[in-house]
Amino acid sequence: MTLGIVVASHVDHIAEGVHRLLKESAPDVSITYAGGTDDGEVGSSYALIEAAIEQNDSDTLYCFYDLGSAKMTLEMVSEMTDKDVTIIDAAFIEGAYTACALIQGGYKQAEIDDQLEPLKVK
Amino acid sequence: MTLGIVVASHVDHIAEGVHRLLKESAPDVSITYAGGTDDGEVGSSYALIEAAIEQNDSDTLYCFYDLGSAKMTLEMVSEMTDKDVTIIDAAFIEGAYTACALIQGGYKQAEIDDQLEPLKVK
Amino acid sequence: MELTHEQAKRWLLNFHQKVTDNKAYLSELDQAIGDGDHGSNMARGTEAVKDKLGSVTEDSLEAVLKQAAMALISKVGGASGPLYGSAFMAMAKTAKETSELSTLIEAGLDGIKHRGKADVGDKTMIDMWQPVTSALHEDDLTEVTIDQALEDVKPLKAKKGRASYVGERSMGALDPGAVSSGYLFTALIEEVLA
Amino acid sequence: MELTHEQAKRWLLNFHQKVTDNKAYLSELDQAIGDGDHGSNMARGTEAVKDKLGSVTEDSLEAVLKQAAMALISKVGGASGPLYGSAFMAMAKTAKETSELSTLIEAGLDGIKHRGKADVGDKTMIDMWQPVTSALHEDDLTEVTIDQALEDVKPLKAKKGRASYVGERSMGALDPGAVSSGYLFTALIEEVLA
Ligand SMILES: Nc1ncnc2c1ncn2[C@@H]1O[C@H](COP(=O)(O)OP(=O)(O)O)[C@@H](O)[C@H]1O
Ligand SMILES: Nc1ncnc2c1ncn2[C@@H]1O[C@H](COP(=O)(O)OP(=O)(O)O)[C@@H](O)[C@H]1O
Ligand SMILES: [Mg+2]
Ligand SMILES: [Mg+2]
Ligand SMILES: [Mg+2]
Ligand SMILES: [Mg+2]
Repeated sequence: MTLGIVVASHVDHIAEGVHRLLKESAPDVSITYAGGTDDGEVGSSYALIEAAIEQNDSDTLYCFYDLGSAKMTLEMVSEMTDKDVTIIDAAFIEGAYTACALIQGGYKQAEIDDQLEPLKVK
Repeated sequence: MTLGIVVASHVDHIAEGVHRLLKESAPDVSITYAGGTDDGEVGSSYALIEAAIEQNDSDTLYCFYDLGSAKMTLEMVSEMTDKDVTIIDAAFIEGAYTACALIQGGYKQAEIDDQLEPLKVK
Repeated sequence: MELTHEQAKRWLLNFHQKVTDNKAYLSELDQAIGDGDHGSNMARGTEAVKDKLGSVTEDSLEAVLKQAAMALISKVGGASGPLYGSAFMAMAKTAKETSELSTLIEAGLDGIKHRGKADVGDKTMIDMWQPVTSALHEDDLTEVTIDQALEDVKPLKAKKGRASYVGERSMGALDPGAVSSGYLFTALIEEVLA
Repeated sequence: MELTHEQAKRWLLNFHQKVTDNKAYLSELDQAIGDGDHGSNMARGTEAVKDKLGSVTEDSLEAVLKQAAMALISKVGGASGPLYGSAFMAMAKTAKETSELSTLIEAGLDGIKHRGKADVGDKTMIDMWQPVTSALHEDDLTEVTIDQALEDVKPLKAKKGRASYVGERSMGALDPGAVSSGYLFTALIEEVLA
């Protein structure tokens, strides 16, 4: 099955805006997102990240996050879900954009991994 | 004079959300932002980026961008303005967050440059 | 010593009270080296713990700890959410086997380390949990342990979480998560050990 | 051959017309290897050029080219905005010294290279501007030059801009910026060289 992308940010508008940016270059990729806390504050929400993971059309997911604490929440959800979740420690927007463009272009997972490697900054 | 930060994104909501994220850790840093085109489409706007640069309280600016074409617009504006503008080729959100936290913490420009170095991905 | 489910409830309610009373102070500490939300994060989280405890009808330590974990994971919103949440989740799992207090707290500490990949000396809540765990193993947890841990955390340089961005500038400051964890253990002393 | 300010105006209006007529096609080309907006970007940009030209009252080639540059820089919104904008800005500057057509277009090409740090063979609009510049230097710009450039751009692998993300998958596709630049030079042939 082709890869899906999950975007997890500390801010609702960032997550939503990144989704908008990615969709332009990757209209056929399943991209779901979670941003901020349940109340729209800056932070991360287990429930919203869980929903982004479950609602993605794909069962194999690459997840991108902005700051470390969103990563911890992603990890908690990934330990609970049945989906195959990989958290990518790449530059958030640049990494997600690269992955989406490559998935849209029909590249295989190994090739995508190679392209993401130089973007790892955390 | 202390450094100011300019955030230039292809999407209005990303720019605004990044500003919100940065301000939490750097309330005393002058952070201005520009996102999207004049009509709120995905893209970059000379006028909005120019305004973000001119309206920043600081005359020495570090500018962060998400994708390459925002960089080109930043460059055009930087060739026209009297301010001392440096465009940073670092991971967008991670780099801007690092710079803001360090400016808020009172670090000097050379120390900030050192911290940004490993975040350069473009 | 054994922890009962009633004690655990009183402990958590007392923790909620302390966090709520010191909400502004915790956020102030976080403003200095982080993003200024640790007080509101923990107040929101422990408020949710309090709500959840009302609905625990089973007489079970595991259930109490698990509900607390779920509330913290769901509602804190900051890094401290998955961290405290993982601590209480690990304690809940351990409570299936034993209710021995020092064993439970040690499980919590391990949960935090697993989640955050930090260790002693990184200037995080671990620098409170670790000395408290040691003291419990020696049956010697008092306010002195907590005060000493806070003294010891101050000079450290932050290596994890948001405070790590300012590195050296964090030296001399208290770590907000260590302080809120101090409240957790003061509450433990008051409700369980006193 | 010399470019007059009236010719330049007609050239730009013709370019606007061609871009507008082919808006959907340009965006479709961009969808395949980019983000699908090159048609709407260029239509918006050349529409603004048309508006600006109405307000150029001076009989000056420099003024016409500069207004076009400003309009493109302000309104395109995509990478092609600063790129076409830099081309026309460079042409406007050169027009202070000379109105010789091949010199002007070469200045435009240099403006694009300076702005985008790309070169021949990177599968960008440069792969249209470069052969056109060469042909103009030999007084031999025709539709054949443009058709050949489009043939030549197809097999290239994109190394700059959004299409560079899909690298090899861009091979075989037309570059949208090369196509829109082709319209620019067909318009030049029709209005100036014919
Ligand atoms: N990786 C980590 N391991 C252990 N504790 C951590 C880690 N990262 C952060 N912390 C703790 O979390 C506290 C900050 O929590 P909080 O302010 O609620 O979250 P955030 O930093 O996301 O705003 C810190 O003071 C520190 O004690
Ligand atoms: N660095 C560059 N140098 C020259 N031309 C470029 C460069 N980057 C992109 N282009 C041109 O711009 C075109 C894309 O323009 P457009 O779709 O309007 O912008 P965007 O890619 O920002 O959406 C490409 O087809 C290519 O010809
Ligand atoms: Mg905080
Ligand atoms: Mg926070
Ligand atoms: Mg485009
Ligand atoms: Mg675009």
